[in-house]
Amino acid sequence: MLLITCPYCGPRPELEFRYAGEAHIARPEDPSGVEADPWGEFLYNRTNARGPYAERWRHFHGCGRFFNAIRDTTTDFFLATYKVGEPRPDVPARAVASASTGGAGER
Amino acid sequence: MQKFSGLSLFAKAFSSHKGWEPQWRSPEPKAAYDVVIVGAGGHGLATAYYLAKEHGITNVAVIEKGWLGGGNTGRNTTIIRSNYLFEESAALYDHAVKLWEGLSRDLNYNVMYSPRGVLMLAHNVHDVQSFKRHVHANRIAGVDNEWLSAEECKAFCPPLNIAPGMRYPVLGGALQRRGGTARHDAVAWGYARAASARGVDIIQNCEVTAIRRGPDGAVQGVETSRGFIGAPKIGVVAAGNTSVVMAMAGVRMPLESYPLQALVSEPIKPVFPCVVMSNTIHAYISQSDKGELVIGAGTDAYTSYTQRGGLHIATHTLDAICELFPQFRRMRMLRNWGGIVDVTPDRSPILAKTPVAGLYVNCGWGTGGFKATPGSGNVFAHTIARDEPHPINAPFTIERFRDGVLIDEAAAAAVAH
Amino acid sequence: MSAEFRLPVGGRIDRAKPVRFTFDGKSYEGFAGDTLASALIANGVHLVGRSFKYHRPRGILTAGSEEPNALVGVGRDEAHYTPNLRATQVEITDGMVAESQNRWPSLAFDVGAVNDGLGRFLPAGFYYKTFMWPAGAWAKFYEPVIRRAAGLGRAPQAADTDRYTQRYAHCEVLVVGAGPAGLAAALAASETGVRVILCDEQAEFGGSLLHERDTVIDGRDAEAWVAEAVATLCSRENVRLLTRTTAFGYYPHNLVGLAERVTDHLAAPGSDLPRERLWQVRAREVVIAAGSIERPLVFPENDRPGVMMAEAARIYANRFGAKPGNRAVVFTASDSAYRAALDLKAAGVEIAAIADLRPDPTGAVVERARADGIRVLPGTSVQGTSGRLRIRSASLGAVVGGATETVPCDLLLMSGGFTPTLSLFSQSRGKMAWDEALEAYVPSVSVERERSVGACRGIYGLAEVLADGHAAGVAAAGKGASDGAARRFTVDAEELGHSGHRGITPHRRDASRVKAFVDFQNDVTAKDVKLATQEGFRSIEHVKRYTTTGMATDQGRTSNINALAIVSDALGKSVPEVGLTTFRPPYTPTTFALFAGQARGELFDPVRTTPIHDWAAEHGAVFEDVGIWKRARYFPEGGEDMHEAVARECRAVRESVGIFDGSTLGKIEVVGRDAAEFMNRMYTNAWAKLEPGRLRYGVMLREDGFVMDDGVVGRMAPDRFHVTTTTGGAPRVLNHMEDYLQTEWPDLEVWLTSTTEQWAVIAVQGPKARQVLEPLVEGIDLSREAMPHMSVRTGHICGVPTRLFRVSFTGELGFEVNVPANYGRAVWDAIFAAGQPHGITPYGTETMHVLRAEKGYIIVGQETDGTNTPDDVGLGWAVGKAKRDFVGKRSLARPQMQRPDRKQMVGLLTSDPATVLEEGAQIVADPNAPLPMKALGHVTSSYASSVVGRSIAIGMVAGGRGRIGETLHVPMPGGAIAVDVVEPVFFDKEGERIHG
Amino acid sequence: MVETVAFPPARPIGPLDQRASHARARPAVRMALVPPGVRLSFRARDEAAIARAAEGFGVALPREACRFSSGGGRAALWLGPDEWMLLASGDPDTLFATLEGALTDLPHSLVDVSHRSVAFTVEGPEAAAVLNAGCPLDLSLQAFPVGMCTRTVLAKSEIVLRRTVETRFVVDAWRSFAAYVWQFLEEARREFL
Ligand SMILES: Cc1cc2nc3c(=O)[nH]c(=O)nc-3n(C[C@H](O)[C@H](O)[C@H](O)COP(=O)(O)OP(=O)(O)OC[C@H]3O[C@@H](n4cnc5c(N)ncnc54)[C@H](O)[C@@H]3O)c2cc1C
Ligand SMILES: NC(=O)c1ccc[n+]([C@@H]2O[C@H](COP(=O)([O-])OP(=O)(O)OC[C@H]3O[C@@H](n4cnc5c(N)ncnc54)[C@H](O)[C@@H]3O)[C@@H](O)[C@H]2O)c1
Ligand SMILES: Cc1cc2nc3c(=O)[nH]c(=O)nc-3n(C[C@H](O)[C@H](O)[C@H](O)COP(=O)(O)O)c2cc1C
Ligand SMILES: [Zn+2]
Repeated sequence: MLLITCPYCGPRPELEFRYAGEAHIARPEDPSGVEADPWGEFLYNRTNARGPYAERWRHFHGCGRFFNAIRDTTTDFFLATYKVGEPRPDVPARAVASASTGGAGER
Repeated sequence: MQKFSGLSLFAKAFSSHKGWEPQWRSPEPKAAYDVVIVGAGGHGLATAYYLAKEHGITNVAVIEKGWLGGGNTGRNTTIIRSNYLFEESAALYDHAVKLWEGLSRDLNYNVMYSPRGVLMLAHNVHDVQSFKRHVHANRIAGVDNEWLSAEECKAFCPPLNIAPGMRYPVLGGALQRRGGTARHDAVAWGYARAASARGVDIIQNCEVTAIRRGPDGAVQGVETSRGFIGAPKIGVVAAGNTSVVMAMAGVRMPLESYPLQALVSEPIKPVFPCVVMSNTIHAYISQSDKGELVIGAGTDAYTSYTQRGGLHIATHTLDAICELFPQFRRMRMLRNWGGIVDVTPDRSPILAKTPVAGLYVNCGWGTGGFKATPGSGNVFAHTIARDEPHPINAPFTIERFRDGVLIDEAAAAAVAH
Repeated sequence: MSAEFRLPVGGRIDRAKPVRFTFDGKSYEGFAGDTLASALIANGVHLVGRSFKYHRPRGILTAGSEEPNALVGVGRDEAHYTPNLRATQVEITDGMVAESQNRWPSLAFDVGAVNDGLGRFLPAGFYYKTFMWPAGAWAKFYEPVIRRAAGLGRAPQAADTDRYTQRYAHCEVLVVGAGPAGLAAALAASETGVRVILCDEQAEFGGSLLHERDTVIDGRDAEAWVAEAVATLCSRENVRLLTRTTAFGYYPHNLVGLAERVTDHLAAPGSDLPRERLWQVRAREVVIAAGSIERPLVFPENDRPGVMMAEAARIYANRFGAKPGNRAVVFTASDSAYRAALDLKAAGVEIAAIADLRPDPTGAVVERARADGIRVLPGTSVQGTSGRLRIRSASLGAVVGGATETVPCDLLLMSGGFTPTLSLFSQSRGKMAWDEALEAYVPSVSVERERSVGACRGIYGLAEVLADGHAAGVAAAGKGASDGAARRFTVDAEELGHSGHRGITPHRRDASRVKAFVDFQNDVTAKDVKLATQEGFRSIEHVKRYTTTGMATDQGRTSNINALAIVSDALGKSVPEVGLTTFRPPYTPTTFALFAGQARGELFDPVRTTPIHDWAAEHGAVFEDVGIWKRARYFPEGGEDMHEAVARECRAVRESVGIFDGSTLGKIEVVGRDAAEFMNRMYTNAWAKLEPGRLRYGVMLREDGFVMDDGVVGRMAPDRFHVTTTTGGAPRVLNHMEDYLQTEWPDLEVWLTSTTEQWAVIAVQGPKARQVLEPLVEGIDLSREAMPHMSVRTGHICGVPTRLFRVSFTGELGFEVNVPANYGRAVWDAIFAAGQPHGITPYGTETMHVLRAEKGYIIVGQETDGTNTPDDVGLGWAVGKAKRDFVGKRSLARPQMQRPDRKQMVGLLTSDPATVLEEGAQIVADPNAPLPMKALGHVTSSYASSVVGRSIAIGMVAGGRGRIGETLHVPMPGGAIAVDVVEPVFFDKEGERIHG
Repeated sequence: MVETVAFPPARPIGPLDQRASHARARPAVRMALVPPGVRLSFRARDEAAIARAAEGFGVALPREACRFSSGGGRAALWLGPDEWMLLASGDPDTLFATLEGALTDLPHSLVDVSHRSVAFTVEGPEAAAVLNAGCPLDLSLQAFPVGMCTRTVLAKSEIVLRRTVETRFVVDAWRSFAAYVWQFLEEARREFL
């Protein structure tokens, strides 16, 4: 059960959240004008990255807000969480865990 | 290939088993092959085996970043069945079941295919309707699947709790008698041995890091942690890692990779005669020949490559198991692990050519591809060898998503009212 | 009558509290504080179990949770029976019933032991090589035999009745393990005032200090030091102490699962206490102080009862006052076994010899042994042992050359050195490294906020262990790290080196003929491991799976390093090159029911009920589960079956009036200036022109164009919609709406509020509906003119506010009365009373289904299965084609979505009106075609309609609308049924009644 | 014209009425129903609307996440960055009308959800421990001080949890989940006397 920092409520247990897939896939302004291939791409294709990944969560059993996160899918540590509409933050490529979730590092 | 049999076992016993040879070769990679398969899971190895056996293509390398069979093949709950709803799926999975039936003898390796019956429980009226639809669809597709009343379920699986007062009462079940289990590791090893004997090179500890494409866009080979390996045809069979490997060729995939957990209990004497699945409350259980109860849990909510997941997922599965089988409440979990499954939007696999010439992909089996291993390898080998799909896998294209021709087994089971 | 092998004094048992228990039917006496293992040893019992594969007699190897051999079944009855418990961890209680496992007919005479003789035919992986012929024989013949032979204990046969609970907890520092390292860490961390949780799997805190005889810490003997430390911790409010609590799993983001055994050690626990409690601890920092375990030596016949770890023997003598034998041979590669020998000698065990693998053992403790007159044989190894049910002798021989000597003994103590316990550290995904000096894997790079201390990171000297624990406690607490860090402990204890041995010990026997066990529980021998490498299994993961080494219930705690060494030897690779297998939870086997906790029976999942549920129950309703809701399905009267009841309920609605609880319908209040615009984008329909006071049926698609949900929507005000959804779809629909609203159109001024639970919904349907309701309603004119079909009014009913919908899912004149939920029951009662003169009839979901099917209305999830467009199910009219955009519009435009041969909804009539098709049955053109047949579609809904006077059905059929008038076939096991394809409306085709 | 028949005024029935009256006494953790009251869900992002609502309601709307303010028998709970739950006693329609009147022309949403959920107190020295049987939050006074409120989960249900004094929490559960939530806590407090 991950510990996820809601940009509104702070760190909360994963049980309160719903995952909502890859972030920054904007719905086209005028879908009807979109060709078949890019429309298929929009609907279904996902980066599914191994490493830092921009994704969406919703604090479902909390403030109810959707928000974005960058999580390293090879460690499950979050590098950042940020509100919808905010730009994707620059984060170091490798995760060593957010303040709340540890990462003691080399000793 | 050294023959395996009771007799050879007996004979070798007298020479203290000194005579056993390696089950597969561990060669150095050659500079080039006719076909490179990325991923030595069951599907990749089976593909290589059938390329050699049925299409005479033996100059094949199977390239594996870890140890063969160490992906999902080595960590699944081994449920085999073919009673899928849509005729496209039923045909694909039943092709596999037919191959399972003769697989041990074909490979000369006992994969312990055990058609002990798979019972899928219905817990509400919607389940009943949905399963009956399966039963009817399967019957005319020539796939065995029968409806059992709750009492018949209990007779088939005596530990099952069918008390009417349960939170999720058992209203009946769909039984596929030809369904069952097989020994997961033996499947990988048996294919590896048989493929190796036919000339296929299995290269372990060798990670594919890039796919090289020529000026015409067609593939030329793969970069690996052990150097470049040329090939005009590349089959990607990398299960949870498909998106990552396909991205090396510039192809974005309709896939997401999720952790899927499983667990075993301590071994006990045989008490559980079949396989029981309950999709409604997320419980999948059988008993292995060694005696552990083998239990499948759900996927975690988020994409991940960590091969593990949250405690709450296993917890949720075990509360369902305890509810269905209250006499197992004091049994104990021995080990809990995870795999990474790649899931398509319609929960059906992709077994197809790709927009890149010479590149083929076999993926998207999600939580249920072990059962398809022989059939998948068989038709995928056909697809690679002939550069066109076998009729059985023809519907399982990448383009079906763009076009909206989904084979949506998951939505078909969804509940609404 | 005191047990024969009980020492007269000493140990931490309570001699004032004798405890009687039985093992395999024989009664024994022990003391409070004994484990089953220590009590059996005190009674001279060493034969405790049979091994997995060869059924070899096995005894007690260790004194801890790593025990591979002494597994027993315990339980006074079937509901309390637990198989595979380690005798070393079971605390005896009065009346405890324990039994051995995996033997028949008895432990001393076991038929299965023939396998031992057949061993040469059963090498690792033998089953992969045989049993393949004839076809089908595996499953029918061989497999059942193999299965019966495998397994250890047996499953309980009755449902466990004990309770289990769970607790989430948070702390700044969690310390796992309460040996000297853990105690020091907990003391240091808690001193700063932060919240500390300390757990240990044993019954008492103290770890290895509980069996030290001569050790002195800060001037106190070890036991006194422990007592004082525990007392100090107890006195601190910020500390939670958990004994009998195993940290079984380390999960992401510092969540650690603890299994607390609350009552198993009590003879008569009250029913209010749980048997076990699951703690899910989220710790800011974790200190792992899990200690180390002694490694067995791999030599021929190293598995007989009476062969024991040296440290374990010391524990039995010192901590439990139980003498493990009379005459011992000690086989060692480390100093610590000398200390064990000395302690046992002091306890009255004759030490026949110490065979030391090292050519030249030196050091204080070795000298002390020599001085004590113990015969020390350097450069010597055990060549084999004898004895059937207990060791009788060991043959000792020099490692190089020389004669062998048979030494009679009833105890063989072994020590191959220590292995740090890395399980939790590794589960945390920390990286381990091979420490060449220590010859052990130790923690290297942490990933979580965690630190290992003491023996589990290879620090063995007690003074350093204590200092290490203390420093880690301070650092983990995160306060005053610099000043408090370097506390020194004065310790007076024996100095021991850390030498040891891994892998097969040298011997002069024919290696192919002896069984030298690596994994005791799974009966994996050195030969098996070597055979695996010979057969090409080079990865340690392959070796594990091929031989099953490390896969038993002890997860290879005593065997992994030895197996690794044998592989490294066989392949000529270094140990770190070979690597370790993956550690996984749980640390020790953990009860299923613990994970379930309170989620059992009625608490397994919430049961959602409506405000009218109790009325329905009182009136004999048969309920069905819809998602987690309970809905009344029908209301049988006087012995009716479902069909009779439904037929009666249907007639009542068509002829007079019926009443139905629709409260489970999802409801969403969509409010704000942009509400209509938002509705336009979310639904296929056009909303702008819908007047306040009017209703419209809405269809919602997923972005891929397939029908997701439907429902009636009322416009309450220009900026306020009352949206209804399907029962099962409510949460999904709201989430879908929120998703678009928050992430795609955050500029829209509209908000969504779930009102599903705010409103009770009472549907009153039938020609008399108006007459029933009119007298109860205030402020609303129900007349046909004032309130036409598909309108909504607010007012009062029975004195409470209502949103009254004129709407019908039955095709009859109908109303849906929405009232605040707490009034639902009272209003229902009033309507029911008011309807009595008209014969008002309650009806359930089954009747509702029939009524709507008669009218050809779809049910999302029944007619649809996630692959249907609105047009497929006859809802093309609801799609606002002129709208620029709505969710799913672009996808509907794809060519495949327009194909004429898509499955379309049609009506189906059997030629025999009495034949009711089965839902889910398939539809084909040619019933005589060979299998596999091409299905054209399937039956989605099918009923005997009392009103239409015949069976009716709805199906989804390829190109169905073009087939109206054709005859198709429904193949059934008993023969095909011919069906006519018709329009999917069976009753009141003109739709007049609805306007009544 | 139809005659309106006389009937007794409809009596409200809460989902926990029965259970609450049968609850066993356990002083370490007591559970008791909160009398039914008004709940209005107020949504707005517009500062003027927020201010006007506070004025009309008579209690400030907290701007700090997961906090509630109260006074005069009323409370305003922050549940989301544009979401407050307004609690009061009396007639929901009157309060609704007052607030709507105050908010005319300002962008907002106000919805009466008085009957959507049911509230009860969990009180006593072991209250936090009992809640932690199913609630994964840190309920220490530092992490969950008096004055805090939030939506969260309790086992398999969602709840709104609020701490009114050190040893008293108010659990607000969806109507149809209330029996489950109550029963779960009943079971959890069994071991406390
Ligand atoms: C817990 C769990 C339970 C399951 N239960 C069932 C079940 O009961 N029944 C069922 O039918 N299915 C089940 N499945 C699904 C099933 O395991 C998989 O669908 C199936 O095993 C996939 O086989 P594969 O050969 O395609 O993949 P894998 O066995 O995963 O093989 C893919 C291989 O590709 C390798 N690879 C990846 N990237 C690279 C690279 N860059 N270079 C080289 N090699 C690479 C990987 O290391 C891996 O060995 C389960 C899965 C899991 C995780
Ligand atoms: N060669 C040597 O001289 C040598 C070798 C090893 C150990 N030692 C001695 O052993 C002691 C080591 O002290 P220590 O504190 O590191 O270890 P310890 O063995 O004294 O204590 C470890 C404790 O952790 C508990 N534990 C382990 N895993 C657990 C889990 N998952 N959940 C709950 N409890 C768990 C055990 O029950 C035990 O009580 C020192 O006294 C040291 O001198 C000496
Ligand atoms: C069907 C099946 C049965 C298993 N039985 C056991 C078992 O008896 N003992 C054991 O330790 N592990 C068992 N495992 C789990 C493996 O040890 C291992 O966890 C799994 O293959 C995943 O690999 P990993 O944990 O090394 O990542 C089993 C796995 C499967 C798929
Ligand atoms: Zn939040």
